[in-house]
Amino acid sequence: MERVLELEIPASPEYIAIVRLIVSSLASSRRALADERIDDLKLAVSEACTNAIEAQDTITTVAQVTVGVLEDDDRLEIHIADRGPGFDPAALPIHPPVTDPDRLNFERGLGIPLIRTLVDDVAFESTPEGTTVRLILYSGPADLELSENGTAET
Amino acid sequence: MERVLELEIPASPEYIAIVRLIVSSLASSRRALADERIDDLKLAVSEACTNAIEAQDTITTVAQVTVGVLEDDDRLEIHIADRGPGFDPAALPIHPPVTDPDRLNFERGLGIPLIRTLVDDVAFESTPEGTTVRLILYSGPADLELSENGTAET
Amino acid sequence: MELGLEVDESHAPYTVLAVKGEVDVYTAPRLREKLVELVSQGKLKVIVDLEGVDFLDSTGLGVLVGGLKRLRSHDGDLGLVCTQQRILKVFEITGLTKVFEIHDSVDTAVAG
Amino acid sequence: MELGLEVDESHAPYTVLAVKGEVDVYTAPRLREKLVELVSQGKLKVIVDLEGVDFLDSTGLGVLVGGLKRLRSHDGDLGLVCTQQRILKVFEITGLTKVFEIHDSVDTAVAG
Ligand SMILES: Nc1ncnc2c1ncn2[C@@H]1O[C@H](COP(=O)(O)OP(=O)(O)O)[C@@H](O)[C@H]1O
Ligand SMILES: Nc1ncnc2c1ncn2[C@@H]1O[C@H](COP(=O)(O)OP(=O)(O)O)[C@@H](O)[C@H]1O
Repeated sequence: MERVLELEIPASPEYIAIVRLIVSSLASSRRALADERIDDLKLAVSEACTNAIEAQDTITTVAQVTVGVLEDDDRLEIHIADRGPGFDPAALPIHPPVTDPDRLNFERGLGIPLIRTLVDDVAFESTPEGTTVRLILYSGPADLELSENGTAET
Repeated sequence: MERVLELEIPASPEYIAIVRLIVSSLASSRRALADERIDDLKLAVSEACTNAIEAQDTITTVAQVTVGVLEDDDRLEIHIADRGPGFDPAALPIHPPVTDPDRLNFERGLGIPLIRTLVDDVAFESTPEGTTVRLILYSGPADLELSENGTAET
Repeated sequence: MELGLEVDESHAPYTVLAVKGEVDVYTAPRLREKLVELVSQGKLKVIVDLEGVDFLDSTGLGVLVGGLKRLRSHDGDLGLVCTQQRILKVFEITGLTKVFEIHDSVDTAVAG
Repeated sequence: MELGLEVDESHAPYTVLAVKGEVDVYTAPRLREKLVELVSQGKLKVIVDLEGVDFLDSTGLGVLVGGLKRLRSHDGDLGLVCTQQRILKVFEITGLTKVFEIHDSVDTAVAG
């Protein structure tokens, strides 16, 4: 996989908007992706950056959050890395079903379920030294685009 | 000075558009700059990136071009760094005046004169191991904006 | 990046809050504060108009869920106006379409 | 990022080339090729319409200077249409307003 771009931002919420802008304009110029999938990627990236920044908030050393964009013939990957305390993605609490009145007590915990739905694949590498989330979208380069509306996928 | 963002791109012309987009959206969201000055900055950044990428082209090792955005109360700095062979900015050829018919023989060499006009200050640090161009714009943070149209400057 | 928050009282007994821009972890606190303020002013029938929202993430959803909970605990309610597919999608994936009443327009929201 | 290049022959003897998008070191080669192609087709009175250009840097300027030189060496000419301040500014700073004829519209360009 070829590294297309690497970006370092301060671990502060105000920078997430620019990460969304960068990832979505890069994805739309380089990959054969429908607008709808670009929106999905934007949201997934935003969720992962929010988590990375919040994780970094829990430690005292100042560190940056790193966003890498990588590509291959058949895929686009966005890697979001933080130096936070890490977590176990398999051990997240399960929410009550939405029809349960208790559901309203959960204002949080929607990020990772959203990420899982929005991208084709997601991988978490988490240690007490930090977490890297890899968001994967399968799609060909923009040049291979087969249909008018950019929905060509491999 | 605080480093707001650091970006690494492959030394290839297709990435310059995204650098323009990033720098201009960051500058307009964080600094009290008029639209016209954002356009000037965009052009200066584009010229400096073009030179960095062309310089890198002359060497055989694959290297990235790094773009750093730094800020302070009174200024915004964009640093564009390459690992090319370096040059002496004081020894650039002087063009014939535009009214000279020979002027048409010069399709190039407009970049650095443009950069010098467009930003408040520019500094070149060039060695045989690489060049860093520092583009400097004096302006306050966006919060200090004094006038409606964003033209407040320090 | 500014979050637009405009309160429109012309549909009494409803208060319409029109949100404009991107709702994420950076801007969502302003939306939360505005909802808390409306409740504290006794405005308990709130319609949040999302038609001007370009982006909404889970932090934004969380604030809306929190607002609904707060209003219900005061015997009020919070309805939404949203027709944009990309915003609706976020409610659908998370199942929150079953929690919120989502209307096509402010007019139908205040008529209901 | 695509550079739009549309040739309009409806203003004979002028050929109008409308450029759309961003002209930089990545896209300028396509503009250069198009200008070379027009000359090789014997189209020697060329008007380049820059009204749809969002961005133009020194590489783009260089291609236009090269086109003007090539056309003049064939007894042709290259005029520009540009009213956008941010694009005009680049010609002004570099003194190229003295080298190119810059018109307000395609109509005035083909009338001159
Ligand atoms: N990068 C990360 N580093 C450490 N913990 C994380 C990270 N990402 C997620 N988590 C943990 O997983 C939990 C669930 O995340 P998420 O589903 O995005 O919901 P939320 O962020 O709203 O709590 C978080 O509260 C946090 O404890
Ligand atoms: N980053 C750099 N590394 C090495 N040489 C450079 C660099 N920037 C500029 N130069 C040299 O300065 C010359 C003039 O640059 P410029 O004014 O931008 O015009 P142009 O790039 O069109 O030649 C270039 O041709 C190149 O030789």
